[in-house]
Amino acid sequence: MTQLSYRAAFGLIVKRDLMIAFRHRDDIINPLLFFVIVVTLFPLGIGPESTTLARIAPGIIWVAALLATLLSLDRLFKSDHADGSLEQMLLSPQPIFILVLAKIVAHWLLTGLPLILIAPLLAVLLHLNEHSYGALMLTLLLGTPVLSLLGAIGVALTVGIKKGGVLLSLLVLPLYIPVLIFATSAIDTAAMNLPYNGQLAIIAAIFFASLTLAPFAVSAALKVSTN
Amino acid sequence: MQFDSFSAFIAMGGYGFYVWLSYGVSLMALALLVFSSLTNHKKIKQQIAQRQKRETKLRQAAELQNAQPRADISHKT
Amino acid sequence: MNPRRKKRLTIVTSMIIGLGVVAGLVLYALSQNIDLFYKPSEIYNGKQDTGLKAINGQRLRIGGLVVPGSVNRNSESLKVSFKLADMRMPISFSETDATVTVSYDGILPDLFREGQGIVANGILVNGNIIEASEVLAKHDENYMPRELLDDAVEKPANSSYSKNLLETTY
Amino acid sequence: MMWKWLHPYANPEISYHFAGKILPWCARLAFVFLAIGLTWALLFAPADYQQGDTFRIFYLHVPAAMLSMGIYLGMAIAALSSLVWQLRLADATAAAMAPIGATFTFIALITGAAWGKPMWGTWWIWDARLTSELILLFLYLGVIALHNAFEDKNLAGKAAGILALVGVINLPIIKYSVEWWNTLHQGATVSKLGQPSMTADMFWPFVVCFIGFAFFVTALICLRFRSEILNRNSMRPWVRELVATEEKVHAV
Amino acid sequence: MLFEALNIEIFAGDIVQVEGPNGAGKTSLLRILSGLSQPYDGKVYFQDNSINQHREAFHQDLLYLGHLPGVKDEMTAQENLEFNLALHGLNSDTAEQTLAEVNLLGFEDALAAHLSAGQHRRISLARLWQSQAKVWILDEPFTAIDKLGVEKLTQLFLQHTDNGGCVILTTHQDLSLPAERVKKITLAYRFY
Repeated sequence: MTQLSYRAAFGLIVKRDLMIAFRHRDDIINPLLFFVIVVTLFPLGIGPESTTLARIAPGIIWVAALLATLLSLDRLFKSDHADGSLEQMLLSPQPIFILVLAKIVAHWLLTGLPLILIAPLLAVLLHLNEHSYGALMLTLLLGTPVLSLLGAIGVALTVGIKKGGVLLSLLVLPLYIPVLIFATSAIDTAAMNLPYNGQLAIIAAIFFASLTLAPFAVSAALKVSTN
Repeated sequence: MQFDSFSAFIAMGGYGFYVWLSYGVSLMALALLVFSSLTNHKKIKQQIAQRQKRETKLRQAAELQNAQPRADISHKT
Repeated sequence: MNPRRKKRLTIVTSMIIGLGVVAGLVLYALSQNIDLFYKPSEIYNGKQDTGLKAINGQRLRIGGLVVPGSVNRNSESLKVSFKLADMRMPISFSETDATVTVSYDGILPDLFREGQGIVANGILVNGNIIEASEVLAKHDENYMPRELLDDAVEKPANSSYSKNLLETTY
Repeated sequence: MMWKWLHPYANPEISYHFAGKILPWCARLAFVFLAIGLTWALLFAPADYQQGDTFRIFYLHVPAAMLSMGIYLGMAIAALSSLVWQLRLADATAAAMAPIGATFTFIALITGAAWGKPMWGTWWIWDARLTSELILLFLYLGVIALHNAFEDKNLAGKAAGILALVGVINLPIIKYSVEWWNTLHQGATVSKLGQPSMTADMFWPFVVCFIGFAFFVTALICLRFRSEILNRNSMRPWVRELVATEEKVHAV
Repeated sequence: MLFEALNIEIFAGDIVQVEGPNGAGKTSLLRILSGLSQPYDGKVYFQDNSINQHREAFHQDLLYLGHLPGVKDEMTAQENLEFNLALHGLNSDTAEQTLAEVNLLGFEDALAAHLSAGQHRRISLARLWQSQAKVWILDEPFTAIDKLGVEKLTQLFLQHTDNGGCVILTTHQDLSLPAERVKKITLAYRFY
């Protein structure tokens, strides 16, 4: 019997998740649509005054990205848990954290990446300060993987619970707060024409910390949930 | 003693509202916590006792059934 | 080395590398002095480390000491304006200090006093005037009874600002 | 191996009775210390030169804030030892701590707001330390909610433990946020125990209050720990016997 | 708590049938044996190693099929099988022939969403024909399988055990195997 290399196992899962998602395109498009609609709601609710919008634009975009990610988290383990594939993955001779990491990467490719691509467009609608675009893209690039990584922990903990939806947001949103604070602070600082490397470095630190530790937390949580 | 009179003590140098708000809310929160911890403890004991009673009944029923001759059961079916 | 060991080694090394990167980034971030504050002198000369200057109409946060005698209250409304100077140790004010004017419409906090450190959020207008939307008083980490202060009457009102406080403010 | 040495103490029955023994003593000591400390704080401690009598909130706010973080740390350590050494008692301890920590976090937030209004001019300021304290409250609530969501309390303990450990990353953020951000919150007064930047007649009532609250927390942890133990071991003969005898006592 | 003081040893060549009424803990026992669930007390050993400490080595030699087939609706029958085989490090080139073994010839390209429950079950059972694992743990493998399929599976079990494997299964049907080949564990519903 051949032992699968880590890279092969990783690739196998990513490929499978991407294939499933592309056969079920709604799952990709709906959170994105939600993101766009939430962002457009703010000018309607607050009024079209451009200075006000410019001030709150970083917050709006980030909060909407956060909620859109939260909405898409269900896909991460829920259907796999429901049809038994999660069990099979946990019983495969591959290290669980590799499988988990692969699923998270696939999730980010399907949620985080589209959000990043569409964000500048929405920033234009919100009159974001022109100094802030770079900061917006950089924070999203470093921050959205963190959302997928930390979100996976929440999903893994609640996947066995029948009414886990609201609980999931209660668990995950507090974990998202540091990213939100530093990301918006970075964008804000950029708007004041000040350097924002500090905030960016902290988001990067959070990213690497969650990249290293989250897969282990998720595999431990999955073992509890499938027990 | 820092205060000359009881009313001065209540007034807290003009900040009475804030001081007494803090102390009041804290006291209530702690009292609630103690109360809920005590009732929780009692409830768990009650639940265990209840389950014990139910199981005793179940066992008695099972023993009763076993004591009856087998033929009885086949009659019923 | 058997493949099992080798795999385990890969995991351990990648974890160590990951956490090392985290530590490096945090250290870098701490050295970066994340602040959204401008000192009054920085309004004129630009930020100390970067030389960036605030432009008119820009939103900013300013922190400094209220210059004694500069507080100007409007008798009819809540409007108030005062001058801010850089915070320094020991506390002193001189004519040559770079000052900015903060105007504010609202109720000032109790701890707002002349010679006191405050932080204001607002918009820079007209080079050195800040239209504040919010004024917040900073209070220090020293607590002492009033009598003790009275004993040391000759001390200036705010000499109790610790060095630490000044450093953490800027 | 540490856990082997710990093994006799990890017996649920023994620790149940042990917690029962120290509980009344902690409760008594808490009562004495809190009575002395709070009277001292409210009546005899001098008013602050700048803040006047609002300073008396300090005696609630600071112990509550310190304990809220201390309890979270304790909970995370318990969760970690439960995951590493499979100690079920550590699980029960962590579960017992969560509601207590949440209450103290709540108190720290409320007293902070009531102190902030007259002093800073606002009930609430989105400053790093306050925000982190609020996140801490959310984390506590998440741990409690997750613990309640599982029927099987052994699984509940494990799941909540993982969440508590993930959330522990928040604690250093709280601690260093004052340095990271320039905030309105003053530096830590009490941490410099060698040379507190407050006078002795203000400092001692604080020490008494803090010890009182610490005993209070210990007593509550013992109480809730006992409930958790009973809940997790409800099938064990010793629990059945214990409950049965207590029922009889009640009946008489 | 479902059972206490349970001590079983299973050897190569054993076919073990776990019996008992609903709620007696058959599925729980199988999940504990496979390492999916943790027992409240006690340990499971595979070749003298605790399965918790040598999880990957144990799972290399384990094939577990639970109540849920683990078949994705969005993938075709063949893709499902290929993925499952690949995940266990098995060659997936012959997936098409294997599907023929479980009577799914002609359904290779059909999305699993369009297939019946019995066909889902067969997709997951198809792995048995390719498996090189020594331990097979099967929870109700015969549900929704027709008579011919049951016969074929039983033959496969015999072949597997003859080659030094072992099978642990639950089923409500009687196995059409010589009695001396099948060991039985009977779990009773526990009254307190």
